[in-house]
Amino acid sequence: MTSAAELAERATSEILADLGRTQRGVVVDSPPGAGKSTLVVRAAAALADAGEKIMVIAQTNEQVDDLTDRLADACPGLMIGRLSGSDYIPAERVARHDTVTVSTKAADLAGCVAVLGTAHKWAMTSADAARPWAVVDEAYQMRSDLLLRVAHLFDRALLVGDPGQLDPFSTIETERWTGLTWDPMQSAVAVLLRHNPDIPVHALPVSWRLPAMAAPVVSEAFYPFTGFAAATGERERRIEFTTRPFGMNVLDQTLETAARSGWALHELPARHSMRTDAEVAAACAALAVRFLQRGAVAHSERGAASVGGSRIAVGTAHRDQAQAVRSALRQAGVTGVTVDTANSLQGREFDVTIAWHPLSGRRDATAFHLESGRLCVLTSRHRHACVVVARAGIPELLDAHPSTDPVYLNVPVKFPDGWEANQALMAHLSDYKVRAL
Amino acid sequence: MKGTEARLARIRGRAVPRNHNARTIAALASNPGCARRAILDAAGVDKQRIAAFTGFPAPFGQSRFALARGNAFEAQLKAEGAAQLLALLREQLNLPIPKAHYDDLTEVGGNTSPELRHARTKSLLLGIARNTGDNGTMFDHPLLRLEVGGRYAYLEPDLIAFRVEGKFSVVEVKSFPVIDGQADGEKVAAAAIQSAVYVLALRDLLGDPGAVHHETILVCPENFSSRPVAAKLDVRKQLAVLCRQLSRLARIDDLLGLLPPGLTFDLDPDDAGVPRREPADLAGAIRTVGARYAPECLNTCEMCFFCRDEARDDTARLGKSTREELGGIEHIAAVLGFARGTGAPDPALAEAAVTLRAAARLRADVLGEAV
Amino acid sequence: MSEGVEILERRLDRLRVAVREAVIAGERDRASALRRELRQAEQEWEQALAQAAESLPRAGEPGVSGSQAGGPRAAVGGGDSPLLPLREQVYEALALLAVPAAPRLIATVHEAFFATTFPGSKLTSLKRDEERSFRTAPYARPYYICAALTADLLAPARGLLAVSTWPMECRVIGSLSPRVDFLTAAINVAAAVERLTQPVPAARRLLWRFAASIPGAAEDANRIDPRRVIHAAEAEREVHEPGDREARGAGARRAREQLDEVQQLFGAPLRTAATQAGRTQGRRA
Amino acid sequence: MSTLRALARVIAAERQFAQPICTVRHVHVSDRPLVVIPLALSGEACAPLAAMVGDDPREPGLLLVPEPRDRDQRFAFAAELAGVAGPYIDSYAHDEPDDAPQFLLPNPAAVAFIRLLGRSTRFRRTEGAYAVPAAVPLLGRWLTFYTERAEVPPSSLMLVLTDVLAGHWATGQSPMEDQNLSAIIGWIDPPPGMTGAQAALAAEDPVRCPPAGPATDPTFDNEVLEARMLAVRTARSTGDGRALARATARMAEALRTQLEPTWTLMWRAVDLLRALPEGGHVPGRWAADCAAFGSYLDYLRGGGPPQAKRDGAVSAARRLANLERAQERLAVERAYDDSLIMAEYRMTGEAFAGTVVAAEPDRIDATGKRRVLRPRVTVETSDMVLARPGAVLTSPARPGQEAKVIEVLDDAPSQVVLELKGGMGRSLTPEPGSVPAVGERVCYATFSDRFQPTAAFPPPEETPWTHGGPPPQYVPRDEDATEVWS
Repeated sequence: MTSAAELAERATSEILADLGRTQRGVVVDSPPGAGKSTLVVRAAAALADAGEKIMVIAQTNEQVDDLTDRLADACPGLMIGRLSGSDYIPAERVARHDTVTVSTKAADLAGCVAVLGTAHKWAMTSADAARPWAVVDEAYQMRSDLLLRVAHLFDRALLVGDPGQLDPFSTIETERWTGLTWDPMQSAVAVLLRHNPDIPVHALPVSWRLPAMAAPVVSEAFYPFTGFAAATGERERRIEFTTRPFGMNVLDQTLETAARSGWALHELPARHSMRTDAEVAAACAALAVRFLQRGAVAHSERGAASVGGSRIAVGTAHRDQAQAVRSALRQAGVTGVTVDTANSLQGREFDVTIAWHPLSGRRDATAFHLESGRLCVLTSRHRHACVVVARAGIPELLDAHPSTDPVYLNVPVKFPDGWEANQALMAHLSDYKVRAL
Repeated sequence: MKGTEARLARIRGRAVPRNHNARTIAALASNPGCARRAILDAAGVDKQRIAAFTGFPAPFGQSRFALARGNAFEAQLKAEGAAQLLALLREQLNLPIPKAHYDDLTEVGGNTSPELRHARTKSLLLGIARNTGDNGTMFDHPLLRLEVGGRYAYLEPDLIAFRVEGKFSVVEVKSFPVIDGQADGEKVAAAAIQSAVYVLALRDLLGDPGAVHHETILVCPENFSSRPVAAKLDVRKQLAVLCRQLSRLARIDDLLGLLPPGLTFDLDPDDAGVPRREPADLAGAIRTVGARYAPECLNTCEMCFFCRDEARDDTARLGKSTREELGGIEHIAAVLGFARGTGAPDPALAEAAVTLRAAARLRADVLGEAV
Repeated sequence: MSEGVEILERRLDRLRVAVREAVIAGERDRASALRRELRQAEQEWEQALAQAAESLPRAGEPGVSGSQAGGPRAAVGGGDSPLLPLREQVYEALALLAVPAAPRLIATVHEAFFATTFPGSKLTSLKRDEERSFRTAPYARPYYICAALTADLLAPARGLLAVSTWPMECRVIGSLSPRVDFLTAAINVAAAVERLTQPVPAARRLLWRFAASIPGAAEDANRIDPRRVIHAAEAEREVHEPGDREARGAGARRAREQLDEVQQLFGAPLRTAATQAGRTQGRRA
Repeated sequence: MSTLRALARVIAAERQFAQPICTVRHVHVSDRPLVVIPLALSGEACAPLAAMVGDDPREPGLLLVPEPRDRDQRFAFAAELAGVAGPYIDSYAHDEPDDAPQFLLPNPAAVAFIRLLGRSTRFRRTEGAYAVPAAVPLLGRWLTFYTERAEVPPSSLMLVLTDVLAGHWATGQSPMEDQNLSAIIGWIDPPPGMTGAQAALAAEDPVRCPPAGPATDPTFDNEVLEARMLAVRTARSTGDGRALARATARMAEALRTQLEPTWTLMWRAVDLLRALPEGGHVPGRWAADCAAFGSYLDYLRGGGPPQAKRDGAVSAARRLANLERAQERLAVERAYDDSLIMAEYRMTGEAFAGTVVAAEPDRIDATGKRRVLRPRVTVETSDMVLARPGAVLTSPARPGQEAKVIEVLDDAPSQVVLELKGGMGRSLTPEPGSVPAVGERVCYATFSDRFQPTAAFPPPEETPWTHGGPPPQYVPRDEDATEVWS
């Protein structure tokens, strides 16, 4: 049997080999935690080695800083440029590298072999900053119109991203561009492939992040066609608690279930609620607090480490829900736990995540709340355990959901369907349900 | 199932059961949470009739101009052995030249009985599916059959199934236009789910899901002309939706269990067929089956005016997004009670109460008058 | 305008409203009763109008800001009454096509090449009349307008008319026959267009209808060459002909063996479903 | 939909009358708008049947297509519409116009119809095969220009009255039912003796209240129109001119009964809107509309080709960017103009209103190189405050001034300490009134009406390979000009 590492290595070398052959580019689909950043850094290093000047395009300053830091570590001698906006203050992890030059002007960085910047910054750069190769990170979250603004800067591109996460969106509702191959609202990958169907598409086969309990579930629900496996084995990841509770309240039951199986559904009584359901917000906060109180320790292939606040995240669908959880945490005197919307949690990794189910307490499901990418982000950020918090009644809500979405000609059907993905995940979670009455 | 069938027959009463067709099967997905609709459909009740009888006739009608246009477009495509459709399939879907067979299944030797036509369709298509030779391309008006809630529904499709490379495809002819590559999303959605009904029925007939493409072909007039244009529709999602709804119909017993035992929607006709039942009495019987009204029903369900009237004091009639903003509170009076701070305290709704109170305060603050 | 007419018009308006209300209320019986009343009132109105018109001098036309760009059309049907009986006109068209054809195509062909037209709907009763005539006095006429027969059941093929003097092979329809006949018709129409001494727009429109559905026959309705249509149609027909000939030949043999004289012309009644199914399988095997 | 609007709907349902959701009007209403009510023949892609058009409520102009399936008559209709709309547009066609033609349509379906009418006429040619009058393709371009502007959120060049009314009043019915012009006006301004709810219910009877189109009521089609169309056709085929005129007049009469009620409703809607005070940013947005009108006028005079059938990659991206910016800007302007809209943001914590309880108007910050005027004020509010120290806020009353949050005391009511910068004159003492005084009601929002610059896009001829490469240059084609319209 081939080990996970070998599988991943084989996929990477095939990708790197394709880079040498392609006329136009390569697309790499990367499921959660499959080593996307590692691939970006390796590809960048390989291209630099081959004497190419490259640009790296990421979507946020945070992501650019991460990649800059990792590339500088991986290639100690490489001259690296960090292209930035005028109000950018270099992060410590960028400033500590002697090989990294920070500038707002691409011309200042002309001598650097690799230059990294956000897509928005690159879009404001003139054509003389062009480079033969671009590596685009989080390409499924980049909108087609943004790619249009940077595409004149490179001849060939490696686009890397997670197709299971959220699609880019617009505040404008219009059917004006449906069916056009260059519909500006689709993702950068979609537009590229529709115009260049010969571009090879690879998929990374192994998730280093998701534990063995999570990978098959997430793979089946959100990546039905490509699929992936966990890099670690059945019992390699586990959570233990350094304290024992007096008695066993529902929070502890949920924690124990999550620690034991990697999943828990913390189910509150069925009720139609406001979007900022105070009880759900309180439960999310209380679970996070309880993980900290109980002194959770994560055991993994990396050894044992205490699960501190920075290793826990609470994910929500809406900003006001995140607000509500934050204020509940503030009241409990807890800081350091990441609380954010699915959109903001994309690309991030924690030991434990607590997910406020987007359909909790709702009377009707909307396309927004059913979107498979949202649920996928919320349930695939964890290395050890994911606790889903929801009011009872989601299966019934799904059952009653009308299927009346419009269908547009010449628009590729997107899989998985949000309804199916939700159904699949709820079916799985029903085995790990803890009723919080 | 026997007991269920008897129960449904009693609910329907003496009226002739309404048969399902592709349109009504497709409509199963439009409000699956509505028990009233599920019961009425399962029992084959004529919804239009009972809605009108209770004083809430459905707001649907069809213009003869639209009908005529639809019929003329279909006739034009199918004239002379579907010559125009064949040219289209060749041009846009690369149908090879030798594939030009045309079998008319509209009638069997002048007889149009559904059983006979279905038998003929079945023997012809099965014969062809089992035979590897290229001896069938277009099949005009095949008569298919699908089990819906324990009864067979005959599907009278205005379609031609065509077969190439050993696989059947479903062609759906619609008369709404495709203009510069775009068509009305809702109309395409309706066409897609209807095609999916045919795909399902055709798979059922052939006993082999792999024998029918999940891509169907939609043929519409192009731009402002009556020249046809074809588009492929991937109906995998619609197939999943349909299978789900059909399996729900099979579970109709769960719903029946909740209803009063003697329930019937019979109109109690006299010998001349004139109903003797009091409309108010029928309305009362209908109300014993819970509905899930939403304004979207106004586009899809014959009972919509009845249910809207029933929901006049509910937030449901204000639309889904309004109700969502009101925290899902069901009654208009309750919302206003909370907004004015006069509502009975209900811990389950405490949060909604706080929000509504705040909204009322802001509104009063700006308008200078209490809400 | 006379007072009576106006009163009638108001009554018509009221009735129309009442019909619409009944339709909307789902009261089908009341709607049909009202429609009957409406039709009667309309007739009265027509009569009143005719009387009023006779008693009035020709007045200027009332102005409506309406577009009538087309202007009054050349009279269709009403003006030129047919010179020949309907069956002979149908025969003319069928003889030109030389294949079984649907009423609508027959009417179009006649309009294009013989300059008279009749609604296709008139032909529905023609076949019945012909059958009655044949049963009364077989072969009394030089030809009959008869049915085409389906190759499997030897039943009348839906919506097709043929000529009794054609060979049976020509009147039997297998699954490739509609295409083969379409191509044959195209060839014959093209040949007829070629024979025309002066351009007839209706004939060229008809030819374009055929050509547009034949690969390589023509690109454009305005530049269409009958020779090229014939060439393209023959090329495609060659592909289908062997299979078609076989099916038609087998069908024709069975027709001659199994059917009586009337049935050979007007089709066999339907047998039981069982024999029918067996037959179908036999044909396909 | 915000909670405040949802609440307004509930109140409307209870009181049986529509409730305001704005305190000012957010659209421009012209002194002389052109009302257009199109009707279409059912089942066809774009077959005009009739229209009522005009800029004077006392003079409804009826246009009729006696044989809607006839291509020539369709173009004749387009020419007639151009005969009304053309001179109307021309009356505004000055250099750098300070006013512009405004089209009023009843509902979104009417816009969709007008868009298709523009699409089917703008490519036509005035000579050669299928020639049409010059006014027809010109009308097509204007209709296309106007329907494209109708997609731009802040534009008032083409108003859809159901949408505009629904944007200013909440009814006690659903947004879907608000698409019925007669029903929504019934809720807002019912006839004497009726509640809004009753008027809306009455509006659903297609016999008494003909739909505003473009689709006609099926029972009208089947029971009235079909017979009258047939009568016209029969009269035409018999060549009896008098009978034809009479049949045509009767058909026109039938359609007039379908259009006139909507015509009256349209002008009632105009009156309802005019009665509202205009929002502060409306003239600015109208000026932008006039400029857009002027520049399209110049473009036409310069002989530019008709609008493309579909957007190319670059124009789609550019249009999207413009729409997004315009929408964002409109949202802010509406909140700044309208305290009831601002209340929706106060509800979510993105803005708060309160009273100034303390002020240091002369406060000087001397920590930097230069002494600068940095007054501080403390605002007491019972609104939810989400802004945290460091956030920069703006007040609609003083848009040029930044207010940095220094401290938030989260008691009920909350107190927010703000430090002000800008908009106070050049000296170290603030100009009178530039700093809010103790006791003043103030409102601060987390958003301001200052905006990002427009995004740069490549020219279409440099469309990159990722988006299909440069598109072929548009050359007017025969095919477009002679396209079948039947």
